[in-house]
Amino acid sequence: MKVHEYQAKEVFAEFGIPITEGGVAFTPDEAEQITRELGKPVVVKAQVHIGGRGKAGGVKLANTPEEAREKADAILGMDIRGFTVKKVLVTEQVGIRDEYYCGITVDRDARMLVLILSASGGVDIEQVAAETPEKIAKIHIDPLVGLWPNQMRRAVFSSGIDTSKIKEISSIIHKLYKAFLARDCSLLEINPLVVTDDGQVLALDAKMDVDDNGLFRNKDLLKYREIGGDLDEYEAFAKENHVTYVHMPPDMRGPVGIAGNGAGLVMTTLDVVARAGLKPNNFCDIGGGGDAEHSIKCIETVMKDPDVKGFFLNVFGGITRCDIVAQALVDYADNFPAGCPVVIRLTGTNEDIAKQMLEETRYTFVSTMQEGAEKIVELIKGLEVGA
Amino acid sequence: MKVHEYQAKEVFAEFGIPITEGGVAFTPDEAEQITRELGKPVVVKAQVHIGGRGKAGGVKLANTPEEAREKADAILGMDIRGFTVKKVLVTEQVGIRDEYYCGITVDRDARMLVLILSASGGVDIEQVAAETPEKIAKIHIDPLVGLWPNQMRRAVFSSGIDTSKIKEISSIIHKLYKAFLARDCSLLEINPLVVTDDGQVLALDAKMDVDDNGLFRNKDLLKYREIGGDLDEYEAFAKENHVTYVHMPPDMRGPVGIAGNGAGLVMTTLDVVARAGLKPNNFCDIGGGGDAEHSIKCIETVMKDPDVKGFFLNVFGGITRCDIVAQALVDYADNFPAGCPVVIRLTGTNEDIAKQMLEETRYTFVSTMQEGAEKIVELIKGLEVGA
Amino acid sequence: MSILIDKNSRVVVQGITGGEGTFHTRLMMEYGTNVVAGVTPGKGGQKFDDKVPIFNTVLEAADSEGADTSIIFVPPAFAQDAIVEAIDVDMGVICCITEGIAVNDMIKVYNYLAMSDTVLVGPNSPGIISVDECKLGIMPGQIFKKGPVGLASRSGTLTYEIVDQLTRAGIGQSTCLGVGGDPIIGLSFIDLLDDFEGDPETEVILLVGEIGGSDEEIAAEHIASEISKPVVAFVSGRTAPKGKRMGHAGAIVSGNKGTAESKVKAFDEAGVPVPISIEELVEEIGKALKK
Amino acid sequence: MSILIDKNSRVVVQGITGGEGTFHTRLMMEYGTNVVAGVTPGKGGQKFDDKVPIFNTVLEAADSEGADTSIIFVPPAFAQDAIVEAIDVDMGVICCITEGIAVNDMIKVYNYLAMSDTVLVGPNSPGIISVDECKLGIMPGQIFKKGPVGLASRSGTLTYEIVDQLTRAGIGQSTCLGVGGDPIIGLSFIDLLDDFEGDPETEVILLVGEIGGSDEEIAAEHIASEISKPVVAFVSGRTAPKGKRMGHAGAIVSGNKGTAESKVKAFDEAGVPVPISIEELVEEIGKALKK
Repeated sequence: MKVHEYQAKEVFAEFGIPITEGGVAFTPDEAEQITRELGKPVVVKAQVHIGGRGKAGGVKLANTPEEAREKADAILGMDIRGFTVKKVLVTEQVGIRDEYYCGITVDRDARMLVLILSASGGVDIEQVAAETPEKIAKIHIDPLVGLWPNQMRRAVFSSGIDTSKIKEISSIIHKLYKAFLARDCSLLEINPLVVTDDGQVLALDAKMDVDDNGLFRNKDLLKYREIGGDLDEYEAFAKENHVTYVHMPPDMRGPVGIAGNGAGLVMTTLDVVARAGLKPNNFCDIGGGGDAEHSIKCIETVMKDPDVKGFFLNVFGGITRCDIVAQALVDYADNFPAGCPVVIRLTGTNEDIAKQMLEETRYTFVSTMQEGAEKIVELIKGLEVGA
Repeated sequence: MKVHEYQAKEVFAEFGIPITEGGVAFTPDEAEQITRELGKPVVVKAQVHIGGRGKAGGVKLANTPEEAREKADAILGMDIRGFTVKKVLVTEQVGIRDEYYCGITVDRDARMLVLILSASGGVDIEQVAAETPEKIAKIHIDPLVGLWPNQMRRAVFSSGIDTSKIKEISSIIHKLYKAFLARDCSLLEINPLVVTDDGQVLALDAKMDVDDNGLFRNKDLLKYREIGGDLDEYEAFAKENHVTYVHMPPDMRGPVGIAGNGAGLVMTTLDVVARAGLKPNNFCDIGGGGDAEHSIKCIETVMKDPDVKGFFLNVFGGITRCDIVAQALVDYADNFPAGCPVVIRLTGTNEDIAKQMLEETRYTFVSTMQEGAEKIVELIKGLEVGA
Repeated sequence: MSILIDKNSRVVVQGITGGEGTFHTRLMMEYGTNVVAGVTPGKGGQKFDDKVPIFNTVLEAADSEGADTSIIFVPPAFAQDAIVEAIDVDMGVICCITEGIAVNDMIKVYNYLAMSDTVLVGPNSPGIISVDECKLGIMPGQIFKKGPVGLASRSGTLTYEIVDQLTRAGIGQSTCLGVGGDPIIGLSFIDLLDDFEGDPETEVILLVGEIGGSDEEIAAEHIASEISKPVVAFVSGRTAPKGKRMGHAGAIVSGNKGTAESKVKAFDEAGVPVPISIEELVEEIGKALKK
Repeated sequence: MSILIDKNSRVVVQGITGGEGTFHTRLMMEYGTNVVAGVTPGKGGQKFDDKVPIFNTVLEAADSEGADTSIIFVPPAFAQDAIVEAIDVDMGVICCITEGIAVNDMIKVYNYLAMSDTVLVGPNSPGIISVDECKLGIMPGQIFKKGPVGLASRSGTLTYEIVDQLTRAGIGQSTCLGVGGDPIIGLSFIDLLDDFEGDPETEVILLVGEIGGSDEEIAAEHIASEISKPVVAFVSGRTAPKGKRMGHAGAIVSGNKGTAESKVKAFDEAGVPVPISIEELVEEIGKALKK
């Protein structure tokens, strides 16, 4: 689960990580009001679940409350890489002397958390990492003993950071680590971590991803869950209905709607369909243990985007009960648009019953994934010729 | 540092371990008042830093406020194995169905904490441990991963405890472990941990020893430090003056006052003196790095008990500066009682200067520990003959 | 022969009385798995299906029934503890089916596990099957056929699909297992390559990978230097969108690894064929077996 | 020869600029110890006494000066971290002088240490000395004399006293060390017995124990079965009052171990002489050497 900068900063505040004063505004009025209360020049920052907002014009300075209103007005409603800005963070400007990078995330290969610290903070940190990796201190944290002061010292002394701030920075790192564990994060990042003109160390930005599997320990974070926040309308619909669905990014998107059971099988189905000649529009994992109702929701989700011109269902049963999936296909039959090709591959437990149930439908049946992929592509292409 | 039952229960309450209601009373009036407020029959329990108070009559039941006053009056001022009772805990009576033992301490050999749980709670737990060790569940806690629910289950299922209370007991164990670590304990014990007639699980008694070396993290516990609490007047004087001093128990106590540098050397000095024919009265480790002022306090402490008839100082200098110790001996010279034998063994850094400084004193000098032990015994015995 | 488990494995089922535990224990026993004990705290002394004794702790199951292999069906919030319990009792193999364990919990378990001699498959694994000997998992037993292919996969249903096609093509399997779909797992490809290399029954090794992580890249390097048996690989997700980025930190930690291109390239460089469809995969394995 | 340290040991002093660190580093260097680096965070780049380079981290000291042996003088609240830092840099030997480390901190360090190849002497140790080769500690160097006695002790000044009398009697020492006076320590008697057993220079092993704990009892058992060289032991505290009891738990955990009687009895049973005075001790060692 992604959370917004202002929400991550609430968590920072809870753990004592120093942040700038400010508040979140949903309207230009609110932005003006917050700026007036602060009594200081501010930054107005778009709160969207996508990077690159700065370059897209989603971050603007304002010196007066009136100016803050103007800037908020400009930013709110703005489209940033497909996401509409619905709120802005209004927070005090500070004079920046140094910009550092500080983050903790999971290193899958090391099976540990890794602390990353660099004197080269800001938006170009990835380039720094790629070109001059020696400027980035990476410290692995053994979960059995936790993060030690000597590790923080090693990070600070080898990262090029102003070592006169070691106490403040170690304290922030320590709190960041505590927050990471307590809140079951998968990413917690301060970029930039700044030293201000008057020597304060502050988290000027905040990025936080929470492990969905840790939310049972962090029920209070559920208030940050935002359907529609980092999802488009189709994905949001899927989430609401507990459907595992991904809408392909616009540049990769085609006309084929795809569902199947199991992530690996579905991803392979995508690959096979793509190789057969058409791009998938989306994909959906219907899982193993659901009821017909759930399968119907899955089909509905896959078909929701009007650009979907045909549907390919690929189920290799194993333990999945084919009759339940068949029931969903029967129930949903009338909801497919007229003429929409539907290709079904359905094998596994109760396959025979399923076939009987589907005898009367107009679906196209295939026996392998490969055959199904070729068929759906052929049928959709036929539509285009016919149209 | 030992803390009283009522203080340990304050810590229990802080961590959510269920205890009985009550309060501490310094006077019979207060005991009556607490009982009145509770509105229930109570137990009046002596708060002293020594075991066996129950058998000594330091725990009494009282059904009314008036009775509580009487019982408190009987207990306050009582002498329990050398300790005067200065306060009592007044706490509600409960009907007891089962009495368990639950404790956490350090297992030096295993280099781990150990959780101890038994269905055979109460005062005879040590006998149970010695005679039927299978009735005691011991679970070592790996500090790198902490205490796991499966370990608590193993403890409960193998300890003979009523397993229908596993949830409550696991919760108490977990809190006890958290408290142990957070408060840097060396012992945290609930004996008995009871199941009441109405099915509640409660800590009926509490014993807590705090690691002095962990107090820097637990400054708030310093309020429990009680000079005179588990020390006699001589030991209390030593503590006040930061002198490392032990008064021998009455049954082992003799006329020889002993000081030296280093615990091992001083303990050996005791052994040698005892073998030479007289019991030590006490011993004091003057340490290595102190000034003359500190050495004077050490001598003063050793000489404080009027039963001390002679003084043996055994310093093997190594790095200890003999001239500093000599200065203390010079300054203190006039304070030794007339005729009191003083035997000095002093070798190490600046030994020659020290000898010069002490030339004019009437002390007896020896060159080895063995010689010194024999000398002080001879001189003290001579006093007795002369007297 | 086979790897990890065989007909001598004495299996304890942790969470035997739960819904999934009950269902799959029956299927495992039908397959012939030697389930000697179950564990459900509080139900010690009862019997599962009037046959399998249930204990309160894994320790009792091990002491009383000699269990040496564990399969875990307990819910995610309790799975970390269940794995640790099995490690502490020195199980030889633990297979964790549970899906949804928090990453930070698994990081701790992994590093604790590393101090022991126990091996862990999963979590979020469909299980392990040593064909005709022991099924420790939730895969459909009937699609497998005894034979020379050792299969390690990151996926469940895709594996069934591949196994089904292998079996239909007359190609049998020695041991098949799903390493688990979570970011932090116990055994990974590299460990299993060594196991299969040492298993006389296995003639060809099949790795079924997917995008994300860098287990495939690490495995490819290992194959080039350490594995003498023929290896064939499959990579699913060539068409899938890149996962959501994990901030800057993700890029700093993983660089370009994790993409389908990176994985296919690594296998190519190690001389491992990476067919693009399952049909071609089966063909490639057939060829490798004939060599 | 000697154990743990010798003239090739490259020593880093953690806490070199503190009062104790400064004082004893000078004394160690006077003795001939090869102090190659110091560590004081924030003072990296400076030099100690214009000679020894100071670094911010132990890692830098190891990388830059090849330090393989560490001595720790930092205050108790920071000592746990200092030990872990030295372990993480794979020091061969760490000697921790610091007194007053919390027990729970040391329990954690001990178990972390157990996963590494590093050995720790202390904490609350007076140090280690391999006579005429390397002094890593705070003991007075002048009382030692090169020779055949290997000495491990739980005490500081008592050891000096014993060594002084040995030296006066013309009996020299190979390596002498204080294992540390705290309840939880790194190397204990049992480890050092094995080290001395394997050291060609050591002919007689002397253990100086005291009341509390059960290291002596464990060592006695080990001597009986594993040690071929003559061992002589000393136990101080025969007359001392029993320590304050650690509740019931203490009794349950340690039973009767820890008393002087228990220790002397254990040594007796292992055939190890336990003289009652230092004079007799020196005599006994003289006899053992003549055998």
